[in-house]
Amino acid sequence: MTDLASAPTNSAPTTSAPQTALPTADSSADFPRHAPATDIPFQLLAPDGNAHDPAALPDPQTRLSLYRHMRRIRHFDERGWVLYRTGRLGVFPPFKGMEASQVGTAAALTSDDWLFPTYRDTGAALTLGLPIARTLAYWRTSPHGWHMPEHLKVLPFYIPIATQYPHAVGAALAEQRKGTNNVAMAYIGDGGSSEGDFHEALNFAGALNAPCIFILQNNGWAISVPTRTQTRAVNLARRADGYGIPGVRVDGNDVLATYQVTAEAVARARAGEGPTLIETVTYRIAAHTVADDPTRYRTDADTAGWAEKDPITRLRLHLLAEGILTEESDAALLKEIAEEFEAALNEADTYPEPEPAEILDHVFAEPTPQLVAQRAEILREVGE
Amino acid sequence: MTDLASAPTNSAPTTSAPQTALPTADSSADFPRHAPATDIPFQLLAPDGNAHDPAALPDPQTRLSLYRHMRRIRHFDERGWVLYRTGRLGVFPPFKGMEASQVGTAAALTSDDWLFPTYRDTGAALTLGLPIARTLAYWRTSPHGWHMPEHLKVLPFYIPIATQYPHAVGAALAEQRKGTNNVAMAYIGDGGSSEGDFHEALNFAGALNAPCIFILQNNGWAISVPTRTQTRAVNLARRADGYGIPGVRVDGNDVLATYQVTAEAVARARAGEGPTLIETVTYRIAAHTVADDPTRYRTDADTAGWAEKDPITRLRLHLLAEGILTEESDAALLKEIAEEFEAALNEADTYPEPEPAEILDHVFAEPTPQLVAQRAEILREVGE
Amino acid sequence: MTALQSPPSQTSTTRTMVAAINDALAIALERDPTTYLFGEDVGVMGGVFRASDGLQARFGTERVFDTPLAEASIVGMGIGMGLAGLRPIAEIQFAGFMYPALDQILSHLGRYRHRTRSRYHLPMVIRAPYGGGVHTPEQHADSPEAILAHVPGVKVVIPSTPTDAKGLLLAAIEDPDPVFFLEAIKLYRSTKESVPDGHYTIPLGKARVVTEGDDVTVITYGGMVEVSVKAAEAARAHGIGVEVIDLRTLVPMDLETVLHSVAKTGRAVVVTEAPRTGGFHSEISANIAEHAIDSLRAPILRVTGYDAPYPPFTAIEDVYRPNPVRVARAIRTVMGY
Amino acid sequence: MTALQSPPSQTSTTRTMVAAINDALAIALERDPTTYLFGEDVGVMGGVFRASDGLQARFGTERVFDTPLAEASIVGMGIGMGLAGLRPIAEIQFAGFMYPALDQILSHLGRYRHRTRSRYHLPMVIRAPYGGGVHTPEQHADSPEAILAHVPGVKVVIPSTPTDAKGLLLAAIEDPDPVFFLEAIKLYRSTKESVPDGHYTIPLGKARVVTEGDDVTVITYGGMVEVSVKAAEAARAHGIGVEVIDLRTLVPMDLETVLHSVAKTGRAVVVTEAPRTGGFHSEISANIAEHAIDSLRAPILRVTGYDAPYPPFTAIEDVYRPNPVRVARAIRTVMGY
Ligand SMILES: Cc1ncc(C[n+]2csc(CCOP(=O)(O)OP(=O)(O)O)c2C)c(N)n1
Ligand SMILES: Cc1ncc(C[n+]2csc(CCOP(=O)(O)OP(=O)(O)O)c2C)c(N)n1
Ligand SMILES: [Mg+2]
Ligand SMILES: [Mg+2]
Repeated sequence: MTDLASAPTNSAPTTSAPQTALPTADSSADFPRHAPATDIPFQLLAPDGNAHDPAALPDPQTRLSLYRHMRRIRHFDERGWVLYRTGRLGVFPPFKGMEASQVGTAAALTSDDWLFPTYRDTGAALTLGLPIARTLAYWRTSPHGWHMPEHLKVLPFYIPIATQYPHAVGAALAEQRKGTNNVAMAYIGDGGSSEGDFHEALNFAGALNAPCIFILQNNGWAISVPTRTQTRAVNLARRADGYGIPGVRVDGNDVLATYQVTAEAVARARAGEGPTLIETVTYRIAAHTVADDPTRYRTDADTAGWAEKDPITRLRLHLLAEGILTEESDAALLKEIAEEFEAALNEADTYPEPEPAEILDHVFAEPTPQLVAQRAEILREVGE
Repeated sequence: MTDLASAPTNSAPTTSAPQTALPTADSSADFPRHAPATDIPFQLLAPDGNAHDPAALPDPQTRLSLYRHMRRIRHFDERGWVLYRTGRLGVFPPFKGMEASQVGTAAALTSDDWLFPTYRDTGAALTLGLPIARTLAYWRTSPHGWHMPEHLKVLPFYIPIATQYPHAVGAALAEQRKGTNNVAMAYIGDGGSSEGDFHEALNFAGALNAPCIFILQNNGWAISVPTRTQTRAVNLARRADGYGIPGVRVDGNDVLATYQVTAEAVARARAGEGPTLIETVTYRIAAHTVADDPTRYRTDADTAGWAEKDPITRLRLHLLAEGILTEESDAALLKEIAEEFEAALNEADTYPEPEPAEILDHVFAEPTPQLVAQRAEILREVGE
Repeated sequence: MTALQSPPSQTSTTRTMVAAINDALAIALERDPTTYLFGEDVGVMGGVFRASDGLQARFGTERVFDTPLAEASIVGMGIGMGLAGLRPIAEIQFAGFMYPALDQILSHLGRYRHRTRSRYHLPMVIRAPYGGGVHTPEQHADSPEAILAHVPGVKVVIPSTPTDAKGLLLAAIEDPDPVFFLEAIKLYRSTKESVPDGHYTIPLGKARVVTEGDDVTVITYGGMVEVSVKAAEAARAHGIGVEVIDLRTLVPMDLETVLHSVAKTGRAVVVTEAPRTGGFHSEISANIAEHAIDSLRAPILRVTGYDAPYPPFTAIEDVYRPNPVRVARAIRTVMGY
Repeated sequence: MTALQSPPSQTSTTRTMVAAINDALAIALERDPTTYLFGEDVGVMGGVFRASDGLQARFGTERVFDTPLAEASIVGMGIGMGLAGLRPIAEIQFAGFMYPALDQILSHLGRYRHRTRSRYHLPMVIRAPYGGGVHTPEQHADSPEAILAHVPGVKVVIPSTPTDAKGLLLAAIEDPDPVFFLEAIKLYRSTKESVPDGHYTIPLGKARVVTEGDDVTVITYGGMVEVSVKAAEAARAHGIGVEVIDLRTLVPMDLETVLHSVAKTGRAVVVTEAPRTGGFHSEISANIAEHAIDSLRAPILRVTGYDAPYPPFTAIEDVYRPNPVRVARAIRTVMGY
């Protein structure tokens, strides 16, 4: 995503330019203070595709690239359902409606940066360049899906919630100590932000000035639990203020907005200014996973308003109006995306099944005597 | 402390009167919003003992009672050092300079409320009525110090940091579900507020509207680590905002101020309005524990300014100026306090030593067969 | 088989294990107004396995409620509720997600009675699905019972049948001390049996002899009971009498029943699905080696998971989890010794 | 005794265990610029036991630093640093405060190599003081090694002498996989010995035969080694030859050395200070019962802490922790069997 990473960024008015130092009893503070996140999420494009300030938008090529990524991951999401129903995927947590939240954030990175995605963030990983075939392998629970390509620093999707947050801080700190200007980005959900690891990681990153971007995708639900049961706070970006770091609340269905605030946060991190928390306000339109039945805990009325805020429609309307996209080029794009996907699927189909004893591979660099003996047990058993 | 608990409270301007609802993307919020805590700590008395607004002070009797408590726990602190040095105490974490922080907060409770103190909060427990003899027994590591009196809901001082925070939420929630209007109060330090449990507990309390008061005593140090290394935030009360609950920053060396903001928080909790976070800005003038050598990590210059802000001197000057206290009545008070302490010390000296097999008492209501066998082992051994 | 503790009602209903658990929870909530049920997704949705299906509708949002997503505080809050005289029942969505709560468990759950010299005690139950065999994602198939069993002051119960699940869960809820109640995911719906209606308890700390036999004792619990019983059946076909003991309760362990059987058979095999090193199987084995050495005619074999994480790779996860073939081989080995 | 792995320099210095650890840390920081040291109070203050005394002054605040007070993130951040190619050495102030980090340990520390199929591995060391005997406050004397040893993918090392502490710590730091390094508080300053200067390692996974004997094998580690040796000396006075084996490394365990000794003596006693049920002693015992049953002439006895929290009551804590008298009694029991 180097094309996007270097795109010009306009300053988002809602974010974190240091204020005049607030009066403080503790004059020892070494870092600038930031204004708490506003409640109204930062937005560049209205749902109807109109720009609030056309001059503030990134260049057309960047806009088109963001659109292409959203289309591409939407296609993965749609095919994911089908593949699951036909038994060609093990499980899959869909992200439909959250494309702007995942693309706009991941697109602000380069392949030298770290990405710590949750199970929900297939779209973010694809955006940063994770090959589709390997991504499919992951959701097929094949070991091939867990070995990430050497040219990326994308970690396998994390299942235990919030636990990868401190890892991102450590990776970011390591980059800082090594003197690179690479950053680390970690995703979490509204539910995940209730875990202690979330708090600790933000505080560590602030205290150690680690170049880390924390993306909190507030999609309204943690399985069956709505955000208002999860927390009394209505503005989760405000939590940043408790750690002395900037927090930004952004319209998670506006990819130009998510991209811009993230690019700014990344630029600050690269410049040695430390971490940022970004709350993308979005919605989980689909089920929690392909195996979940959301009618057990919510009604159609809950989701209705959000369908209209579809992030792809919004940017598409804009691009068509601006002439950056035409119906024809859009159709061609979809065709190309579908072809790429089917080719990757074919590739994934060629991955061999794992051998039984692979369950004992990769425990230690050198297998212990115990593991050597246990491997022999397995080989004896499967030999029977 | 029923005398104080019913004392009139004046509204502290810095605290948490609900604002006009802020504009919010999430209109589902059921609870009022609060203004974030200001950086300047709320104060009623200046260090020279002068009241900013004499009309805002509690009645003379309350002021005198708070003074008495501070004097009483300072005496304990001073005697604690001596007893340790003469081998009559096992360990002891002094709290000198933090008397206003502990007395003003604990005095806002009644004996029907819950108190979850850390090892630093001997003063708070004494203020709520924990008998001195039993408190001494605790610091002598006698089992007598761990069995808390039935008429109080004070828990033994907690050593593993921050871990008691969720317990306070649970106790508070239980009171709410039982329909009482009792509250729970839990203490923590600046260091402790970095632990995940702190975050989780505040969020749970907010989400469940538990009547819980969180006292964060920011005394500048976590053993050798200064608060500015602990966190990039300069205003820890702001963290409340991330959970949608009121946060208050108060001068932790002004007992009238700590008492007032706590009494207000307690009143809100009793009225069903939920939790509050109170940061008392104070200082650990003495060593971390009687066994610590602070010269290894700080200089006298670090502590110098704080000696002048002594909370007892401040209130004493005020009470003398107001004629609520005289030099004579002060001397009489000190004498009475010293006598009470020596009587308690004599009582503590009468507590018998524990029996060896007591290490296996109180594991389960009914000892398991394993414990029965292990007890027999012990008795055989000590019989030898 | 241990007798049920209150006379069960005359009637009974065919139930899966998860239905029996649901029934036990409903009975507890009905009988004791101080009982509270909470956790992630337990309220509106009735739990990801539907163990609490319908209970919020029946008992209200105060008694049965969803919490924020934070396991340490689910346990920690429960501890506070227990201190204040309630009977909290917490659900942890999967045993592999109990790890964030281990600090609360190790630092507090088992210590409150001890550190307050019985001024307070914690009548709390923590339920969690555990174990493999159903192709769940990463970390959803862990078996951390050995860790819990090493915590002084807590009990650990793992049922293997619907009837046991109901009776043991009611006993756990009525116990004055903290109890972990681990439920093998594999067993939730795989078998049904006739389960007595109404209230009854099965005492904690009493093992169940599932099959009798004179030649080999197999000691196991939870999801490994059916695996061991299948192996026992296969062995019987070869004339080997296998006594399968379902421990039911790891803490306190019914050592008497184990030793009685080993005294008879002289051979012991222990079976669990947890990783080999440091699993609870070793504790069982060590007890036999300490108390029944003279009876032993063969090594004590352990059939267990391996010293690797439970594999998130569906195609090969069955290699990890002990199956009847592996148990049968161990039985043959000790017979042939 | 296992040979040291790099030829130690000719010189040596009399050191306590904590001084030997400090020396090992300094050598590691000196030799490998990717080595980082951090934790609560390790920087400015040099650690509550002074294990890192002087190291921040020598290597700077980037390499040796104080963290905020949160153990989960101390371990979790270290994991991230390890992913990014550094060699993190984290200190947890007391092993009893490792509990908040258990989620990171169980969910991640041992799984990274496995879940990334060796794309990433974690060359991380987590040091923590453990164990009792010095009248510390509540939860400062815990011995949680059994829990750590049950985590697949991590190693567990517990030294018992200054020379071992230095050589094993350097080996742990140079190991490509995560290693727990538990240091018996009781031993920090209680004994001194001549410790080689400069760099050397002692290989992980090799036990040390401390005393030789033909009658009873005592298997132990860490703070219980000196206790067992005292008991062995007492036994020798009665003509009983006791072979004390210091495991040094719990994972991987040097079973060969243990079995070799038991084959000779026919009697085994295991000694640890952790609670009885589910302690690592049971794992040692189970291995012997599985692999050396024919040699055994007596039950395998366990001398351990009890199934209660380590008592915070100074006057009686010594009842909890095994002492030479208890070990000697177990030795006599297996001899008289
Ligand atoms: C530590 C932990 N606890 C519980 C779970 C089970 N679980 C999986 S997803 C989920 C809800 C997560 O909600 P949120 O963080 O909002 O992310 P979203 O699914 O909405 O993307 C839960 C409870 C888990 N995976 N990890
Ligand atoms: C979980 C845990 N980690 C570490 C410790 C060791 N320790 C005891 S006190 C302390 C510093 C606490 O600082 P703070 O929270 O500011 O409280 P204060 O001592 O200043 O009152 C530390 C690290 C502990 N007791 N518990
Ligand atoms: Mg969500
Ligand atoms: Mg402090």
